[in-house]
Amino acid sequence: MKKSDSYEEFIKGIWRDNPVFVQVLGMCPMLAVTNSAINAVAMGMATFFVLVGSSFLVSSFRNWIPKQVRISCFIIIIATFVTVADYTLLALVPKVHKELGAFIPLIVANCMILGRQEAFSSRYPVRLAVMDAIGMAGGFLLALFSLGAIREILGDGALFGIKLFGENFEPWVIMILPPGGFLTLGVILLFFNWFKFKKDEFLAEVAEAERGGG
Amino acid sequence: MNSLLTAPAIMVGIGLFFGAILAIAQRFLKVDEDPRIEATNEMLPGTNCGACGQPGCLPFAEKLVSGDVDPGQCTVSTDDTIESIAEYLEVDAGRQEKLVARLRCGGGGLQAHQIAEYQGFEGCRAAAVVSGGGKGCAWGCLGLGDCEVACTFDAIHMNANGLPQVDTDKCRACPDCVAACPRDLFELVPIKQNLFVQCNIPLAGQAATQLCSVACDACGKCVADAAPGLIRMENNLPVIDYSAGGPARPDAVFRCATHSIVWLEKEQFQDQEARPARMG
Amino acid sequence: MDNLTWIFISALLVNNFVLTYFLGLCPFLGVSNSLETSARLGLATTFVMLVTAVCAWVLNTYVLIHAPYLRLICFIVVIASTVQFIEMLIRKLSPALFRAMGIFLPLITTNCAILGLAIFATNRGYGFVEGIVYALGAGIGFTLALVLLAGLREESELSDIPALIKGTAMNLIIAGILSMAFMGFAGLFSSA
Amino acid sequence: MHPAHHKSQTEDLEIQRVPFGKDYVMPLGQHIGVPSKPAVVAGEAVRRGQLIAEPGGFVSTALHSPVTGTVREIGDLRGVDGRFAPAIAIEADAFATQRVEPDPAMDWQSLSLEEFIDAVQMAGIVGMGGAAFPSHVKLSVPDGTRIRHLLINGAECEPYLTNDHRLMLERPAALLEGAEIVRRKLGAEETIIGVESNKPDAIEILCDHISPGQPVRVVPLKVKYPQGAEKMMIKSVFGKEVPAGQLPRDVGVNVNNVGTIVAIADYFLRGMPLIERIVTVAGPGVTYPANLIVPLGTPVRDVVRFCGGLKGGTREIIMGGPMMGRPIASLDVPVLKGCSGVLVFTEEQTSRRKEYPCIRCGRCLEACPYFLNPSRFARLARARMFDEMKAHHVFDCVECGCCTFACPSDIPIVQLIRTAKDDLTHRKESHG
Amino acid sequence: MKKKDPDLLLFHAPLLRQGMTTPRAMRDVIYALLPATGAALWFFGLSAVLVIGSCIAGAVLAEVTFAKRETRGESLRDATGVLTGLLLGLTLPPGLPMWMAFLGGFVAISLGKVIWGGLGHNLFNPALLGRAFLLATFPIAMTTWVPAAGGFLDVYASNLALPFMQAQVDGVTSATPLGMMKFEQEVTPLANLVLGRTGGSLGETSGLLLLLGGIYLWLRRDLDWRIPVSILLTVVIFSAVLTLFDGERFPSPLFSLFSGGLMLGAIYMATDPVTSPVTPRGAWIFGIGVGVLVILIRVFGGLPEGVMYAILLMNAATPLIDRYTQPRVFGRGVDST
Amino acid sequence: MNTGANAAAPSSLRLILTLAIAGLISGIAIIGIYESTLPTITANKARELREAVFKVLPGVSQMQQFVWRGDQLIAAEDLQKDEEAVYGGYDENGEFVGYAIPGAGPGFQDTIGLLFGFTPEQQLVLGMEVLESRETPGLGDKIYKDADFVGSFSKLSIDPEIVAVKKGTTSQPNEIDAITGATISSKAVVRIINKTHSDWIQRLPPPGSEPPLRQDAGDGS
Repeated sequence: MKKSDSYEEFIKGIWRDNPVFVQVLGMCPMLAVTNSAINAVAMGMATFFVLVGSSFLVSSFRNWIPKQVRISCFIIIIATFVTVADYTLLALVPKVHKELGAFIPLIVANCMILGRQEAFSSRYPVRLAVMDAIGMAGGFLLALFSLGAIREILGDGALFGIKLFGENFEPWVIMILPPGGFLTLGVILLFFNWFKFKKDEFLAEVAEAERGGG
Repeated sequence: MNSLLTAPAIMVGIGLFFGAILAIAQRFLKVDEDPRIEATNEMLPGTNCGACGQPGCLPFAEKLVSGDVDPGQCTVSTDDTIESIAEYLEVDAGRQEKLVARLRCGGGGLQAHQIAEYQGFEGCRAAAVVSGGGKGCAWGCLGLGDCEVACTFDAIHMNANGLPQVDTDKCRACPDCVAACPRDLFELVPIKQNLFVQCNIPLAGQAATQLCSVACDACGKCVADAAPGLIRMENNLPVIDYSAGGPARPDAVFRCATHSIVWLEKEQFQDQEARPARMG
Repeated sequence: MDNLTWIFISALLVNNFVLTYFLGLCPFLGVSNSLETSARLGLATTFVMLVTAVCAWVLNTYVLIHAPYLRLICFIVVIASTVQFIEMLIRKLSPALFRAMGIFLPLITTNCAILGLAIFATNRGYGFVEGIVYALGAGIGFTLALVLLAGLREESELSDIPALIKGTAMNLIIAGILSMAFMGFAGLFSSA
Repeated sequence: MHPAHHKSQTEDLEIQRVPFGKDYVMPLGQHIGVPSKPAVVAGEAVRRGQLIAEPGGFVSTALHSPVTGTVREIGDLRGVDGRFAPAIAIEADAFATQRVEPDPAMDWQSLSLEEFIDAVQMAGIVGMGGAAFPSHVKLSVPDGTRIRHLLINGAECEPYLTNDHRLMLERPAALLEGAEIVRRKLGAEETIIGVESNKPDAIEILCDHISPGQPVRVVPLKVKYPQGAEKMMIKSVFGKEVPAGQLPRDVGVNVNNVGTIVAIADYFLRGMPLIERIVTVAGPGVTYPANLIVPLGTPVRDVVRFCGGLKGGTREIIMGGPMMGRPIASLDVPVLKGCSGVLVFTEEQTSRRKEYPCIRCGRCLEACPYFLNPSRFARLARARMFDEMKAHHVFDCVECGCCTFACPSDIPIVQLIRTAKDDLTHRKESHG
Repeated sequence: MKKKDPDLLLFHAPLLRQGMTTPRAMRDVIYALLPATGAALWFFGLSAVLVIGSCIAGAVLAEVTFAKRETRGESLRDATGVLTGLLLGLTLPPGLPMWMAFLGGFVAISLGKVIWGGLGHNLFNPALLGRAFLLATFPIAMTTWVPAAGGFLDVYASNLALPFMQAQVDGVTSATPLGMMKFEQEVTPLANLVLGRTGGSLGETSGLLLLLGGIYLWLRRDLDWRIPVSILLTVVIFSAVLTLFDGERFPSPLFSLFSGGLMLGAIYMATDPVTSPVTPRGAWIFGIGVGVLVILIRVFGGLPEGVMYAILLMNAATPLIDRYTQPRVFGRGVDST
Repeated sequence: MNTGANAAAPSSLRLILTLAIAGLISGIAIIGIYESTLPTITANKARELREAVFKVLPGVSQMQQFVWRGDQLIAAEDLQKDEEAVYGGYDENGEFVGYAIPGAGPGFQDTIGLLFGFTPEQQLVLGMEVLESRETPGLGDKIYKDADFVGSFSKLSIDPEIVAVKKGTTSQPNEIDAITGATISSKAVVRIINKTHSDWIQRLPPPGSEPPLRQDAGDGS
């Protein structure tokens, strides 16, 4: 039983309650750093690290933190992890860090992270909290990657810097620019809606058929 | 390295400083407002539908905290939510009888006559302002779906006969459809009350049945067949009063020639087949 | 062009916080459904940005010079506490002002636009006056974008936007179009 | 706004009298306000001109039998608006002479103002321009308000209609007599008769009949729609706007339709209460267009039959003018006090052009005589944001139809506005 | 015996209508654009046909693809898709690859119209939206100006670039008068500007023909004269003031008036009723706003031309303008005395 | 951050202490990561700077930082706040080649930061490297992606200043081709160099009297 529970927590973040596509959280880094796949993945990994780490800590200490100062404590914990991530990236991959610029520190303000602490980690045991964090962060990473990949493929004709269409490809510059971020995410959400709509329609048809048969 | 000391020192300093400032501020700048109002409001669904009789969820929360209303009066929340609100406020949930919206008309396109053709904006109220929309019966359902649009909970759908079918599971008994109907045909009644008059024509006899084949012709048979005092005639229509009379039984509807009084086991108009919505 | 003017115009139009830096998107997408609310939110944000600029300058000058690695954590804790303190102060002193903009203050504090402002101002090494001008430009720019979006959204409430696209998807696309229109400001006053 | 006039069909036709038929229906609520109270019972014999219903309150008038005959029924009968409403049905006596036996002419000069107003109420006189607002209410001026001008509305700006025009041509003396009565009673300094300048013959004949020294002025007005709307006419004649929510009397003017003034003259000089009116029957669907004197309560069916019946392809019959009139659902509805025309339209006029979305071209804004924003109203009404419409002063709209006329996208703006108004008033009631 | 009554129709008054219809208004705009389109053909030959044709094809394809099944035919008949495609085509450089023009038309309709709910609901001008998209997407191709064609049948090689591939620019490129003004401080003779003998977008070169079409529209009452008049006046006054300060640095009023897409934008794009304010006062504010932004961007901004951005920005402000310029209602704000 | 301390169960002291402890732990964690990554980060930065300097000053293999401090240019390792620095480049033999001067200013989109090599003796710009820019991809970013443009900053006369002209019309030694379609960005680069140059030209010692390379600053790290 226990196992399927944590699996459930994991999968819901990836797909059903995807923080970006379904809950529409964490928009700022989502749009700001996804002009290339590598940046998106780096950002996703950093967020992953921060979310999982802070969820672990918050969940571990959840009974010790007084309710009144819990948010302050969460923020201090998150900010610490972010600083750690910031310096690690700066030391290991200075080029990527330069591209991401100020957006690494801004992970602190990602409402998804604080939201998970408040809604989940501070209430559930460590194991579930970590699974939930992995799921959510994984979903976030997935969303970042898909957006980054789309924007890089169209905007630069490349993926992870590897040219896909040869030298003569005309890049769609707008994809790398800010409007492209908004538009691409808007269109992706549109497809999500469309998918949901088709699914509902299909389910309704099935239900109708069942009722007709019975 | 002295930075090994400065960092924790600064952090502790900041923590102490702002912790202290905020603690002092809490004490001296506190504004008296019951925090339970906010907490309760957060638990409520936030649809601001008004089904509880309050203008919105926040006023409802205020009344909840002051004890003027029961959590159960929120018809939108799930049982769980109501329980948790009741638990939080330490009051009785006070669950209400489930109400649903019922239509006091059974005259769809097949039953009621159309005397003129309406053309214009598709909507009941819009049609009603153009000489009554051309429906022969001036009291009946116009069938253009204002209620369907007004329903917040997607509980009303127009059936093929041009009558609104209320999904009793989804219906939260908010007054949206009641307000939307230009002919005031919707009534919120307890779902357990099976006996229902599906007509609104104050005319009697042929004058009524000329307009619509399922009109009440005010013959009074239902009054005679029902438990004494349960049904009385008023304005050429039967009025059912559960509090006044004996138990309601399906007997009352058996002799109704026009099926204008019905015994509802489930939703209204469920047995209607799909047929053309309007006739000339 | 004067340096201060350029800082102001740049933050206001050319590098609008919302439309080119993607900062403060949560309130931008969430609270922009009514014109009045967004105008008040914009006002409150501008105010918090000014407070932030002051805080950031104080921290940079007196604290972070000794411990640069505490930048992030100091910013977030100090700004949040200060704003919370001001919120309580306003609530006590002027309930009217509190209702008009105070209720937005906690919402704004943890907003990335605020933190972004502090970090950008530090990265660029702005002094006190520059920081204030930068905050003013960013705040007004945020308000401008918010009010424009709210106007467009209120108007589009009356349109037959297909059900599929209504909601966040539409807001994002409107934001994208706005961002596209703001590209026209690129290079403004930089060449003169 | 300059819609085509379409008046040539009937403007040269003399007023004729419709012969009496069999069935007459007098709804108790054919004026704005409280319905009248029946003063007869079913089966009772009534004489033409006899009082059959008393006013139900102050904003209400009396009803008189249009024919000599028997009260067949008092009950719910279908009215012009398609709904059922209490009415008195009278069956005419086929052998009666149907002569009005006039009360001896009253000495109107000796009546006090209150007595005069009561008399107007008991004569059943209402505004004959279409609104059917009880005239005595309009004539009752509260203390402290002084009426300086009596403005008589002879503009008749609606296309097709010529009944007022014919009335001015054929009964100028009665009009001037009535005007004098009302002016004296109100204590107004001057009577002004406003006539659109496309009726030069009416202007000329009225000027000829003014006796020297009489304080009457005939003012030719620009031809435009809606010149005949009260407040528009005041603006044209006096150049000032009546503030919203106020009445003409607040700017010292009393406005009455020519038909109303003649009805007052008929009552005080000839003793005949309001039991008939002049109706223009026109439109492309009617065989012989005419201007008719029609007893109130006459079914449209009888009126149309007198005019040679309907041509093939008839689609829509409108009571009133083509801009503001109401379509009727059945030929059995009666002609009422406020009915100035019966217009019959065929397929050609009614085959609706396709409705396009609003492109916000602003033509309706230019057309609206009240400077409202109809395009916004239409959009708001579709989104069911009625409260917002109220904030935009939807209740200042008089439903003149200019916006819909001007709309290139064929949006039924007036209908949407009326829907919204209906919803707003309805909801106000239901919330107590 | 009673004859059967006709089935009466209930249709709300007024029954009378004036003659103008929305599709006719749209067609009028197309007619008014014909002279300018002709000029485009004259100057740029077959290339103009290819570019404009691709735009229209893209626009119409988007209309058909996204229209609801039942209204598919109608949205084509009201000619708005064609109009958008044509307007977009006229704003594009003659050497633009056809696939880009096609994409522009498609985006213009789908992003500019369909997602808003179709005709009448969009808040931004679709043609300009398409152009802004193209300019942001393909900045180089969109700012590569080729000189007028030699013969009518000559086609720029760049027109025929394969989809998704770069255009090979053949021969020399010229610059637009605005570009030359901005970057080289070279002023183009006025006569050339008026007649259209300059580099530039297909339809924007000849100010005279555009003005002619505008007058036609004004005579047909299809256009709110306040908008073009206020835009052009603002541009003239603003640039005159600037010239007084420094005649060397700032362009003359007449140059501002006839260069770039100002005429096309002011007469055909800004006046799009759907995306401009409906109130008369709003129209003035809108026009002045566009005028000021045009000069601001042209003179102080980084781009040589700003008409498109100016109009799009004012489109964004239109709901606000409309809201605060509601006309004074009859009888409100007057005294009874 | 609503701490909502209305139900005052725990004492204020406990709240403050919790925050203080959290701050303490966090401070220790942060200082830990900072200290452990600092050497790598510093080395990265120095390497980057060195590479950039070597790029804009061809033939240079050693560098030294000069700081404008107290109205004079002195060779110094450290850099205080509000101080500006240039880098002197020396060839293998320790002979002075030129200065690498960093400059920044508004570009088309945002601030452009760059470094250029300059030899005071000949008044020539020897090379240019863009360090920081957010110029439009595909257009403005050619100021560092376009090899022709970057290459045109070698042996470019800066007397009296550099002028960007339309492509293909260079005739003077102080003229360079602007990038087609990115004129603003090109001109911004030129303007930044000109401005930085005019700022520094007064501060630099007269040609020929450059301070010699200090032995301990050999590799510039």
